[in-house]
Amino acid sequence: MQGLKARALELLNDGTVSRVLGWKIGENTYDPEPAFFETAEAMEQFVYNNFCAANLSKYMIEASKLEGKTLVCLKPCDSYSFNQLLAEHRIDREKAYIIGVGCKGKLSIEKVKQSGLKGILSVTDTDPLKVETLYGDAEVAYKDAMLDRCHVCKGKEHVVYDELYGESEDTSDADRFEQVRAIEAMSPEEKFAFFQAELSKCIRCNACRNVCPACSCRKCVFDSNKFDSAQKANVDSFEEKMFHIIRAFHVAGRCTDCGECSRVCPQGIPLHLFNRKFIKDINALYGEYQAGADVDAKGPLTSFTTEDAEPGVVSQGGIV
Amino acid sequence: MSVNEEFRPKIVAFCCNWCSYAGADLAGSSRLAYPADVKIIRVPCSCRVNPMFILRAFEKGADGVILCGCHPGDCHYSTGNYYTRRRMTMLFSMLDFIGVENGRTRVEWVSAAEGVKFSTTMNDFVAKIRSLGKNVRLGDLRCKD
Amino acid sequence: MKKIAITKLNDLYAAIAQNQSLLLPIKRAGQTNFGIWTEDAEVDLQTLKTVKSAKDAFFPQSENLYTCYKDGKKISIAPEKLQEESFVVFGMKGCDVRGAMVLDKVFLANPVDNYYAARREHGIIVSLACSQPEESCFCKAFGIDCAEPEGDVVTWLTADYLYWKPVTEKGEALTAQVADLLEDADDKAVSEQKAAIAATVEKLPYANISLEGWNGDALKEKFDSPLWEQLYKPCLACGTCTFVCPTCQCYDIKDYDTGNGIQRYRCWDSCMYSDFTMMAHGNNRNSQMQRFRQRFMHKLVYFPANNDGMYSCVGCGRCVDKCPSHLNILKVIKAFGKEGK
Amino acid sequence: MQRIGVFVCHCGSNIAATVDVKKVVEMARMEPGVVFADDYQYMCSEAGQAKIGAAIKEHNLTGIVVCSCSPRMHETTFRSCAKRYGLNPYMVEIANIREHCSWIHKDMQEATEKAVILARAAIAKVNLNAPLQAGESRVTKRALVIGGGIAGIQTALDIADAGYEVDIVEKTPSIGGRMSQLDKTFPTLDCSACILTPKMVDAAGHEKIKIYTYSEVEKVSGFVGDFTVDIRKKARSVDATKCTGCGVCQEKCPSKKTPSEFNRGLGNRSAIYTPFAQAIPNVPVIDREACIKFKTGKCGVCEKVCQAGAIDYAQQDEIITEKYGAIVVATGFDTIKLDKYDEYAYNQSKDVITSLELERVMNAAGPTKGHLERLSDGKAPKEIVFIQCVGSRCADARGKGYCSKICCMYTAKHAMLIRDKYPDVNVTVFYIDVRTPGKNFDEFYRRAVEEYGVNYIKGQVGKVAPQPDGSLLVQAADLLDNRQIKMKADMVVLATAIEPDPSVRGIATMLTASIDTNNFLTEAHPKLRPVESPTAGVFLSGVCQGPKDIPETVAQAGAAAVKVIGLLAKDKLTTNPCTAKPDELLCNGCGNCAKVCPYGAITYEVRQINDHGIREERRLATVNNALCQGCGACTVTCPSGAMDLQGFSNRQLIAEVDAICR
Repeated sequence: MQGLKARALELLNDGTVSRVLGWKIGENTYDPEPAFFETAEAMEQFVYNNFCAANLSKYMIEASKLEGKTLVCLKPCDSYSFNQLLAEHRIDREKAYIIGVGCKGKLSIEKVKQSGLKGILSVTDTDPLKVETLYGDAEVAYKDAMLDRCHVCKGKEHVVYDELYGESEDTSDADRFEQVRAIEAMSPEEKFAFFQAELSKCIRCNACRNVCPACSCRKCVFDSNKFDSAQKANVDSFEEKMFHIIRAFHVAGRCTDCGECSRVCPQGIPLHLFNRKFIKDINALYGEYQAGADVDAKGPLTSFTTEDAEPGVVSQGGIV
Repeated sequence: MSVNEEFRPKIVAFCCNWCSYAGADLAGSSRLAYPADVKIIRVPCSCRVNPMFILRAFEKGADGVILCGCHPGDCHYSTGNYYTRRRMTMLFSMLDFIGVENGRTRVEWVSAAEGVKFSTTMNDFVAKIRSLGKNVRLGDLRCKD
Repeated sequence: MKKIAITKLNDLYAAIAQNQSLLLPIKRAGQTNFGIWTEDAEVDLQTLKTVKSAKDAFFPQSENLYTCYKDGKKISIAPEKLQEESFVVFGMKGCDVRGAMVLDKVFLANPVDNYYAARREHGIIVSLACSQPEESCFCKAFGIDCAEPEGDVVTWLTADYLYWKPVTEKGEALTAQVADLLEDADDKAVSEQKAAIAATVEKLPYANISLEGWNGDALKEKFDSPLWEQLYKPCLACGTCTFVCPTCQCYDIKDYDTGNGIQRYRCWDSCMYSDFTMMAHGNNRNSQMQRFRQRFMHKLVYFPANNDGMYSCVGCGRCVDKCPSHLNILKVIKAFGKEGK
Repeated sequence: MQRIGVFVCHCGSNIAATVDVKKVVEMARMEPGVVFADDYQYMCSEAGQAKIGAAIKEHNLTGIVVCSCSPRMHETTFRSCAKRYGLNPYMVEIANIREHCSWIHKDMQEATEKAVILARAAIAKVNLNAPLQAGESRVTKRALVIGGGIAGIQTALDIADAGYEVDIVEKTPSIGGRMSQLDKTFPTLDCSACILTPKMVDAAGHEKIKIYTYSEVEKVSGFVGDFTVDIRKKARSVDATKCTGCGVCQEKCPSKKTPSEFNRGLGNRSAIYTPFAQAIPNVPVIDREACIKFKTGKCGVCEKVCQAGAIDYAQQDEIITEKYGAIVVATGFDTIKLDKYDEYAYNQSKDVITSLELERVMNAAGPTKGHLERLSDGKAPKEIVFIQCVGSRCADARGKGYCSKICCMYTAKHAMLIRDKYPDVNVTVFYIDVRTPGKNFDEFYRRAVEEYGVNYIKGQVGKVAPQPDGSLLVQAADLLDNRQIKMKADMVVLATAIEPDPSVRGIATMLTASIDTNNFLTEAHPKLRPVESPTAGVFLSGVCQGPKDIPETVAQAGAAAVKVIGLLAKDKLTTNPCTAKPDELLCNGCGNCAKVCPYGAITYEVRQINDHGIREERRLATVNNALCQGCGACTVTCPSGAMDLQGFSNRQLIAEVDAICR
């Protein structure tokens, strides 16, 4: 971390970049916040630890409007989001200086809490995590505290960067589509009950949307009057369904599966399932596709072949 | 609704202007009947149909939504229905994924010459929706009273 | 002081629910939120903080105000029925109960909000002491005693018993309804728990955070501080903090076309949203910095200015736990503290 | 708020017999925005339109809904009507209560309820309509005709005679098409070449006509009035400016084993060839697949014998880019493949031939020099069987559902000609029906039966079996006498179904012209606009639109020419105003809309904008209204809803959905 900080400072000081987009030390190890640093003094608060989970690529939309280059720290999976934003002209490559930072799987304080620990006073980002709580000390294995998305890691390679710093590790140890398959295997009634229970928790806080690098619309369709769809009321279960289906549809073929939506949901809704279902379908029907892997790739929903499957495939045994 | 009363579904059919709407016209001029439950909305091309329109129909009380366009390869705009095909496959798959009965939505390609197909398609679709019954999984309860 | 064995809690819920609806923390799909009790509900009193506060009980996330019906070209209006039956909110923590009092300042002041007032009138609060406060709790800073919360009935949960103490007339009446299930108890176990809680609270990292400088008179210096420009940056402009907050009370009024008429409803809104208070000319706060600043200025400056110094934060710490960017009111308070203002 | 008038048409009894029009009027009055509603016998009539006009004036209407027949029928009528009375034509919506309602429902209550809902949807839509202004685009005064058969030639001549430039693109080395392969024509029995050749010469000599033979349309962009077309002029390997057409090269060419396309493969041609003697241009091409020089590098005989020095082995394909105001498709037909008709033994016996092959056999310039003989052994046939409807009027997927229209007549012609020239030959025709509607057609057929003694049997042939003695055993059913027939024949002629030339699919795709399931190009209206494609600026001539004989083809060719002339006579065209329109405050500039636009109508530019006080430069989508055809593909790709389609806007369509689901 010190080396990364020093390098960033060097680039800031020699004028290569006008600011650094990274993480600022929080109240504790586990709550670093995304931050812009413009001075050496500010850089004192720069931190990069295993709790730095936030995908910073979306902040580059605003940073691209600023004078000078922004040094941005991207983890391997974040670099896919960056590329996708680049492909959609939402950010300016010339305005970014990318340090591809090493990632060995990111930790989540929620996961630590789910292990039953309460009143956490401090925690380390080591393996195992040493946790000090109001009600006693404990240890949690690194893998157990890792974000769900890191168990289906896209790999340790950055798809775009100017320079690399630190080692990465492919932390995948689970089948990316296992949950999707489990739901596909359910009866319609079970599926409906599952999603009804999950989506009824939704409070329409829009955290999933606002954190999503693919949801980069200046004005979301759910905030505009274009479709009479600007609803904030969760009076009826339909609204959540509409919101999440359309959101998933709008990012279909564009979602890099960065997992930020599920990470930030205050109600713990496994929102990535929607996106991953689309990814699985796209892979099955239109060929393997990873959004953000190639800036020049044609998106699966903005291209076609004359031999594509008919929509009826869904009712004829589903897409497998 | 009393049990004796026959279930009359609300069905929205989006038809592209060049093929399917004309196919529906041909069904009409050939006097090929299909249930009055089907109401047609004319769109220039099937690719004009936004998934939001389909969800909107369900929200407001539709029991089934069918989308008809030119046969792949015959699109008046040459490629519109190819996009439709991918989009709707994705949408239908998602509806299936969240537990909506998958017969409630359908895409059929009906040419201007296929009045018979239009009529049989609609008869078949209405029968399917009647067998599925009222849409309860994808509707806004506020619209149900 | 009464008590009931925790093995019999279901009987207690059933008895309460027999006479009125009962809201309490229920775990569904892995998360605990207030919900209406049913036989098969998974009641969860162990989770300290429900994701959403108990605010919905009195000020639902969305509620109908009235309905317009159309008959030909004639339009008739049917007002929404106000709450008429009593209901019980069980398991509210001290912070949430205080949250309701903050809302009272807004909705019960003239002009009185009838919808809210009816719910407050018919709602019976059975509060629950926080046996195990957590690190993000700082209710003490707002003078709240989580060991003995306010409410119509106050309860304490120990390993074996739920201790029950009616405080108000409403509380006494509810106690009478379930008297058969309750047995008399002494204060000993409760006193012990209270002492233990007090000791834990002292160890909480933010329990004694200083609010010095935050008051109704601080408008000018705080508003123009350059700190906001740094603080807001990571804000995603989502509404998580406002929607989990027990005191945020901003709402929007909208119309829903049911096909047979129009339902006019109100729903929570968030000052973090870009379309909040959007008007024809645009928005009076058109940058996220301004929106971000608004939320904290409102809680710590404008609200006390209008309500005899009462903050509209109760230190529940939900926003601290839930902010996707790890931003929160504590960081704001501390940032200004560092500046010595 | 709109002031809407609703006009419910009885359509005589077409609507009123099934729909309670008064009830529709009454219910329409209840709808928001409606200030006037009335019904009338025939809204499309002059009196009906006057009624609409009077209401527009009297009630200050801002929009109208006509509940009538399909908008495909009379939308234009009512839009013009509105315009005449001072209302923007795009403030008109049609509720289709005839084709979609009264004609398909029997129960009056049910049909009325549905008509009310359809009216409601149209009213909901028109409430959100906005006046649209058609733009203008220029007209290039030049036409392109794709296909150089009789249809294309006639269309080109008519256009050229009116004084407009016209180019013909023909994919084979000569113009002339199918008609040039025919021997005689019915019902007059005049020689096909005698009436076609002068037209070919006229076309070739016309100062306004340019002919590109051995050429294909490669790419089409643009739109009505302003098409840009790339024509690939395939390398002929012969310099047309030098060639004198002497024919020595063809005589001397050592490679003479290539089946002649012109003779339907019944004879051979040389590698350097003109398809037939009267070919225009009379300039040979080298078939590079067959040419020894091209295959082995050795030979070069043609180059040596050509005194004009016209042979050019190095010639390359050439791409010619030209602008046109109108395009006529005249791609004609071919006979279907008979692979799926094994029962007729077409692939097993040389003596089973198609009617088009018989034309070549009967023709003096054909493979048998006009002598009727069996192709297997050259013997004169004594017994000839004609089988009708081979692949036409076919119920299964092997053939075509339609009637090929020309077979009954050409079979009568063939039968008559054979009986006339070879009175000793027995001719039997197996038919399903004999269809002879046309001037002098039935008389012609009756002469074949009555004067020439052709034996017509109503019945389907089940099998043609080649026998060891070289004859063909024909098994058939006589449906009138209800008996099985087994007869020996020396030759069997199949009246093979015709289908659009396969090249039409690619051409239709390039032109974005719609095509039906049989690959016939779709007309804009089957009765009222039969020579126009629904794609503006594209016209149809000849069999590419549907089966037809020569006089019909020529008539349609003339009609298409008139339409083209009508278009080219204009200096400016008004464009469809129902185009995509981006909201600059919502546009992300992400580029996805352009990816799905089939017309390349969307581009991006960086513009300064003021978004509620926020001033910044943004990359924004821009739609070229002249290119946009209004499909709406972009609108769904746009996640923010910035891209909308005028006339079919998101809110309009949602309003229709809502009105229907209410």
